[in-house]
Amino acid sequence: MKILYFAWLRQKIGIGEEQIDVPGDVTTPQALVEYLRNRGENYALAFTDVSAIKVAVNQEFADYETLLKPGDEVAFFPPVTGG
Amino acid sequence: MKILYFAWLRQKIGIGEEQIDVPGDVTTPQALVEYLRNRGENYALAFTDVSAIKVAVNQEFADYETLLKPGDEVAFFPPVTGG
Amino acid sequence: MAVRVQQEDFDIGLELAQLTKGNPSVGGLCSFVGLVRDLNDGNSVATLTLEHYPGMTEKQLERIEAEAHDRWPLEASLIIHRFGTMHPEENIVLVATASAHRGAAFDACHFIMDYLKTEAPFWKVEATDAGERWVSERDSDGEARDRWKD
Amino acid sequence: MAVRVQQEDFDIGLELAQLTKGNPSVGGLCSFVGLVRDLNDGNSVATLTLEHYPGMTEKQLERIEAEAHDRWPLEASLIIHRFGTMHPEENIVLVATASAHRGAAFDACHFIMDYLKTEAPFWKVEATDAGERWVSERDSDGEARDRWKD
Repeated sequence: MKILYFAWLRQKIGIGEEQIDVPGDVTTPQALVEYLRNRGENYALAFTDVSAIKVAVNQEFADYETLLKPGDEVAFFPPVTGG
Repeated sequence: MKILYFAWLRQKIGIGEEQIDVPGDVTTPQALVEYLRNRGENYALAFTDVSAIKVAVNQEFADYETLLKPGDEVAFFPPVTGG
Repeated sequence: MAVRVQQEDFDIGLELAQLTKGNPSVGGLCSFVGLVRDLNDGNSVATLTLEHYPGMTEKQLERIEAEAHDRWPLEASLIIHRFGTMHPEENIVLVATASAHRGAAFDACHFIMDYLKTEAPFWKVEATDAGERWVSERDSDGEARDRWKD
Repeated sequence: MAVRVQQEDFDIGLELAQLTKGNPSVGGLCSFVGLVRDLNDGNSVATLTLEHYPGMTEKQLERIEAEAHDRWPLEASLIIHRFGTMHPEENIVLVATASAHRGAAFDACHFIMDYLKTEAPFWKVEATDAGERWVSERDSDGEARDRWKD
């Protein structure tokens, strides 16, 4: 699974993109966040409050209950501030 | 009194601007129109329907009951269509 | 704040650049350009000629611009309106408004155009395939202006 | 219809001229430019850096532009959004919409900006006199977008 982080989430985690083979029970972004939180202090800190973090699956806005498939691209980021 | 005509009103009357010494009882644009209608067929035709004609006094939108003073600049024109 | 009524064309890029240059408080710049169309009310248009009331035109445009500044926090604004004879694709009018935030810039620019359409003494006559024709006012223009009244 | 996401600046006059050139059906051209301000939330801003999500950004902008064409009769439209590091007074974004009449051009341009602000994956970080700071979303941006929902 390809996972991307943007803005302050990228800074807190320390990388912008990674490829992870997640366990079979990681079937939603919510489960993915739980899994990532256990990968290290940086992840746990970055994902302290997911209410402030948006998720996109395959470059489309999604919610934390969206079903994930192997090979999906999942991105986490703060609310957008372009324009 | 300086009187100006614009757009199709100017075309129908045949001039864009004239200086007229109006009689003392011409104290409003309404009275001025009555007076002008008697100056010739071209005026009568141009002022057939004043509901389609706007009036400005001293370069400000006015109505047909506005009191006129000697030396005022009175303009008649169709609804504006700029922009 | 600036109003210009002129026969010659204007350079949109240059005008917009000059409007915001040296003012780092501007976060949003909205502009509108009105252009001559080659078709109006079903007839093809060869040329469009704009006549205006010198003196009253400038007064009315300055009043509309000042009213926009009263209503919204603008950093800068510009109204340029041409007169004379023009061909399809030529610029007729440019309105530009600059503000810290986009909402004010959009609303002020739209407001100025809606008022200009109904309160600035310009008249259009078209040379069409059906002959010369004075352009009529549109009810929709009055309605667009009345939106801004409380 | 065109969307460009790029690091380099753009020439507003040139872009607007190209958008309407050769199309005499255009009667109104509305544009909006977003610029870097030197002050934000009380702090002076030295530079603004925009990060985005390549791929998703273009998809989202194209979707917003297509939605604007569904809602209004547009002759042409353009969205250019920059990324990278910029200084006050620099251009960030250009949105332009052209239509036969001004109402559609204004509304479509405003609509695109309001949606872009809330749905295009860009993030701003400022270098301020109080240090580096990620820009927060504004509630007013969500409200501006929700205006367009029925």
